[in-house]
Amino acid sequence: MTAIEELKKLPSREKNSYIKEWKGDGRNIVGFTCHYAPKEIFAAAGIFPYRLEARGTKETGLADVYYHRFNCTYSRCILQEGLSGGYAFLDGLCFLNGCEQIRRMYEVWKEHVPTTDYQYMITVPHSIYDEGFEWYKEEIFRFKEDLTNNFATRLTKGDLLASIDVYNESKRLLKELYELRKADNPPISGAEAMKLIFAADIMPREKYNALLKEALKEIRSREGIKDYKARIMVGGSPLDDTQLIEIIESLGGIVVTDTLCGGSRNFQEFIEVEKDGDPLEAIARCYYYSNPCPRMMNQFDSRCEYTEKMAREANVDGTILTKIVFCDNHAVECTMIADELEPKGIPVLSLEREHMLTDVGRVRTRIEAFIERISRR
Amino acid sequence: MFYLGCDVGSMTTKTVILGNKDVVAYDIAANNGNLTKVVETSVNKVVSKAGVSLADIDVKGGTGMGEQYIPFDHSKEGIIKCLAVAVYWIHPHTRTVVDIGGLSTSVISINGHGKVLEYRTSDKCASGSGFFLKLAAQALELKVEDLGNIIIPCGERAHMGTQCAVFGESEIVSHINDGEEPEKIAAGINYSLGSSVATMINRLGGIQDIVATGGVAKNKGVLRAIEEILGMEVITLSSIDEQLVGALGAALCAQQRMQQG
Amino acid sequence: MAEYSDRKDRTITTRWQISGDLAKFILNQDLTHLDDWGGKEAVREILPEHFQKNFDMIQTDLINCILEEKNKQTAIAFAENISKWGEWLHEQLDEGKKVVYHYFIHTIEPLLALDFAPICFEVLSGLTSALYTDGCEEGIDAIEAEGYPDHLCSSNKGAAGYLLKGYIPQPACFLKGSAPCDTSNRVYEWAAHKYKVPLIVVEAPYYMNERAHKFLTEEIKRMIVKLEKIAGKKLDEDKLRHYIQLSNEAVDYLAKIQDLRKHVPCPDTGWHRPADTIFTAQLGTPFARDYFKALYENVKERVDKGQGVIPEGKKEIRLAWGYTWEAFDLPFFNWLENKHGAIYTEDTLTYFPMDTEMIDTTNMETMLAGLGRRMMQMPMARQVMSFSDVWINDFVDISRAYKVDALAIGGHMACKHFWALNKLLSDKVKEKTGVPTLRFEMDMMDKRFTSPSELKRIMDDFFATF
Amino acid sequence: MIYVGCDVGSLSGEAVIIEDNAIVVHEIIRVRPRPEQTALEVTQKALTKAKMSFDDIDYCVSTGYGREKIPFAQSSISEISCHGRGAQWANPSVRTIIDIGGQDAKVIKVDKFGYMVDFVMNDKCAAGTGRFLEGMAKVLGVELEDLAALSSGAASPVSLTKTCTVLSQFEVLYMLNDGIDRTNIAAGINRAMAERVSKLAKRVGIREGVAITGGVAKNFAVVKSLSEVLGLEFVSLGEVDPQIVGALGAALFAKERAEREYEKGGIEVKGVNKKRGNG
Repeated sequence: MTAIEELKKLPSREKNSYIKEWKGDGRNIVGFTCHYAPKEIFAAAGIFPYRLEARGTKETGLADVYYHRFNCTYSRCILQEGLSGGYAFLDGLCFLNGCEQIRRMYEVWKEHVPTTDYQYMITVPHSIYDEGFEWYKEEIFRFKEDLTNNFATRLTKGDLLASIDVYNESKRLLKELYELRKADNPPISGAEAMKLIFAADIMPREKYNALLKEALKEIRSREGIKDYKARIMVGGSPLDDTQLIEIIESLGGIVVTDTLCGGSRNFQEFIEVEKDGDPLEAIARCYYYSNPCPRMMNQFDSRCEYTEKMAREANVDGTILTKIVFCDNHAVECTMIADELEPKGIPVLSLEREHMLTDVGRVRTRIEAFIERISRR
Repeated sequence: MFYLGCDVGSMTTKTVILGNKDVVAYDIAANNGNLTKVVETSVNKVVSKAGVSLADIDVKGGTGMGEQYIPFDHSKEGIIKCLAVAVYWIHPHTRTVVDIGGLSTSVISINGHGKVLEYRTSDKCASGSGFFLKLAAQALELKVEDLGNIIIPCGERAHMGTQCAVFGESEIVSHINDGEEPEKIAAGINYSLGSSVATMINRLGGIQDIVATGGVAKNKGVLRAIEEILGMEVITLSSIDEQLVGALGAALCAQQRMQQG
Repeated sequence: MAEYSDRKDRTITTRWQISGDLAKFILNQDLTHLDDWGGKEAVREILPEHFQKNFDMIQTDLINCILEEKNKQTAIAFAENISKWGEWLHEQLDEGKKVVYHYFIHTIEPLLALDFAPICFEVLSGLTSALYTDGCEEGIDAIEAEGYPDHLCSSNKGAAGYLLKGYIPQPACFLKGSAPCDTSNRVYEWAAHKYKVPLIVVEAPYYMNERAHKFLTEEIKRMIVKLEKIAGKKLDEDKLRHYIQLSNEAVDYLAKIQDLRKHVPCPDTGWHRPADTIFTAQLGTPFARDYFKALYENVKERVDKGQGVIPEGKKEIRLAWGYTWEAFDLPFFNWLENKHGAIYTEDTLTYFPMDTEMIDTTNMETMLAGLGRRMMQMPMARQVMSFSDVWINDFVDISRAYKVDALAIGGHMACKHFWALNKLLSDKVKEKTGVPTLRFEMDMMDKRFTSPSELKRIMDDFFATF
Repeated sequence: MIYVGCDVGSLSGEAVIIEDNAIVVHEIIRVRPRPEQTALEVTQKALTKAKMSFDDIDYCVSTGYGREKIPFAQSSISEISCHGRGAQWANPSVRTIIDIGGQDAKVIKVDKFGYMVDFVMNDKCAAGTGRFLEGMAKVLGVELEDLAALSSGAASPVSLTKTCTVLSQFEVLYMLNDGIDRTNIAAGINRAMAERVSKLAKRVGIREGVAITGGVAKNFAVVKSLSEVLGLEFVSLGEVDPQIVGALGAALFAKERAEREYEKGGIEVKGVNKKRGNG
């Protein structure tokens, strides 16, 4: 099996052999929910950080007992996976107060998902400033203590530095992948690329880096995709499934970049530890200051710039910003961004959806029309 | 001694006449046009069936969201209480009542004396209601009654993402267009409705001895789905039409009031 | 008669001011000759011309409600302080003071001490929705027409819409505590961006411990520095002390009232709860103090006479509101009392824990520390911004302390954090106190979501089971 | 050359046949269970009316909700582009199109060539769509097209509190039972419809030259209150039936594509039985 094939099958938990392997060796897997979870620390402590996803979750019946129809289907699907045993393999779970719906899951999960013995919540301030950083830093320090105590692992400065290197390496490789996608004739479709990207957060990183490096070789050797009608960037609410991207590409678009939390926002800045600097602090600094999530206040301009930058660099014809119904953060963000970008000549389709795409017909119509709109320029 | 109970629901009006022991006559009428007329006709039907005249019946109870359209004097009772009282009267072991009606679903937990402990009613949206089944049946060109008899194991059912009465319909149509067999779609519809009801039941919690009432309780497909998910039996009251329970309760409550004076 | 501004950007506040005076006027009339108050025209005739337009906007039931004997006294206090506040605000604006729109979990003593004209953003929607037939729907529709989603909180949507419409003054800045919710954070960010003014964020930490309190106190200091820059002046200690004393008095009355509500029969009527929130957002103003004082005296009097607020001979059903009240139909609470004998003991939105301590005004440090502590205790902030245990414990304490028969949990559509927790809350309360809960969907300030008549039907069904 | 546009919506299906840039005939039918049925029937009807057969068609473009299921169409285009194109052809001054379809309400902006430059659609709810009016008409016991007439001269239109299309029906049922005059209810319904659509319209920002298309455009009461709410006059589509604008647009695209394929020297265009490209 080629590296690409191996990475592409990963997103399905059942097919993810690394989970079994890792557990088989008696090692721990700890889940996490959002951008501000310091993966490097997990890894340095010999723990495999697994980003919670709900790929292909079709029902939310179990979750709806606790959550409500006014909660977004992303959080409900994640909870559904937890309640239905999809995450029984987790030894622990690190929550963050990322948004209203996810932060509350800490409580519900604790009460009703018995398989997870260890839970921790890292709290992140809602704006970016030095005193806020001090708070977050302390949270990270405390988490590191708690995590290592709980799993009785030691964690040296060396471990951290090594872990940081591994993660920086992935960032370099992912950047390279995004570079390739910028070509006029991208050697890889958005859907395929997305699968490779998703794989990063659901398998051990060393192995991932090795596979991705190999995959990149293969991709570079391909000849590019020519017959597309429009280059498209996607952004907005969490997306952990390629279904939407497949729809876009089945309608003649090609997704060449994104501003997704699980996508490009993952690897913008490298963690740099100054000589005899504290690696923990460096980690905290990178997560806190880099690339704000829409939950962060007074950061709209920087998010807007980032969105425009990504769009320009990949020379897109249009941007599709999706908002999951009842996702306040992204719903407002999408509308505000659209108002900024349209006048700058970047067409935006702001598309409401559910996490598990229902009523695909209507979604297709909107996307098709949008592609018809932008492909004529 | 006769007692009359009338339950003016969202889609149908149910009337029963209760003798000393059991129901002696009943009627179920669709709510078309003027509700006051609907009620009148329905009531006239049952009294003549029972061979009495409305004047002879001095105890009359009314309930349902259209209760205000009952044109004669009667004692008003909340639908939740009516359901609890009636189910307890027929089947005292009941601890949980699930009423799936035209527009809304209620889950009621009752104690050993038929008193309501706690309940939840479905939230204001026509999804997951009898109305949804009605539209779905239309889209499949089936009778609602037949829709319920279609039961097939999971894995083979078509998946229904939405229960919005309107978009649900279009999802059904796109299933049809994708060449999905009507049976599988129908089973998918029953299942998705059943699972949303099961969710409501779980939401209330502390469930045992479930009795299902209301028009949708006639849909075996939905009931099987609920059982499949809850892993426990859901029974219906053999001695009375599922739809009449509310009306019966209204009669019983009126009777109680009279006895209490 | 007072001079009413006809400036467009004072549309809303002037409307309140007039309504306040109007209510006072009516309440001071002898209307005994008008047997049935449904005859709105009859009263319309005795009204001075300048009241009539406003009068036609007001919910008829609301006037029916305040004309009931048990409500008159506090209704006057409410009306009076609303109109005084409006008058005061307009004076401030005339003196060229800068408008700060603040979130309702802030106590505004520092803003007052820095000579700002503070307006609580959420109250703009809440009070308007409470007083008028069309509620704050015009504002809500305006912001939704801009493409912003309907699942945002109506308390923010209404006010944001009024900004768009130009019905309220242009802001100098927005002041936003980061907790409890994303919805409000996003709307404030939108507004600050749209009107190109600073958004001052006060980070409310996730914990309820000393570490959090220290941080929050520091945050308040930082907030003051930012505010000083905008105000172009330094914060004066004595001025701050003056306003904090006012808010201390108010909070003291508030706490006393909460305590008195434990009496059986309950001496306090339900429509006060939404009204309270209007004034907890004004703590530091004399108007808040005067309102709560009047409320206290009214309630105390009933306690001394051993009176309740429900009709003679009715059995008292003691309700606690699990989460929020609704604002769009205040008479609804009156209806609950009269029809079902159901009284509104407490809720977790206006609930100040009994141990709420007074702010120590010894020096700047103690005052800021006190402001920090109070902000953590502010209604809703306290329960919602942290882990659920605080909230659950409040539920349990309330259920016990107020001898509650049932919890009516009216879930506000926009409160995603509540919906994520609703089952856990009712389960815990049931488990710990055995109190049953009624949960239903509504929108606190948009009656188009769950209409008053629906609300009443829900209640009728509920009490039928008692 | 004969070009056909076929629009299969969720409520009705339309076919338009054009020749030399002029409409030959058009047909409208209620949808059948399967879109290909609807397409086949409505197109057949149109052809018969025009005394033609399928073999006469040079190029056919399908659009609407069932567009991808039409076997005899060479390609499909979204109804959004088609409505823009059709309306602008019917009246060159058109720059904004409000189309109210069965379960979608759309507002479409076009450039001076009739190409869509922006659009919005109702998202998670069917409120403010043809369904809404249809349901309401049913409850009032009138035909959809009579709803407008019924509402004329209403003294005090009712206000509908529910947004859910289904729940509103029951709200109306109860209004009827409370003896509220049907005229006022009908007027309230049309008003509610107009307000829901106008929310959408305000979102894209309306430009001069606004046309209204789709079946609902025939409800003059909705149109009237919509133009009141938006504060503008709609431009006329002349002879063109507002309900066929989507199909018309499709036919125009068919012409354009056929001609493009000539230039490419591609397939000779008697194309009905050719396999469909992906547009």
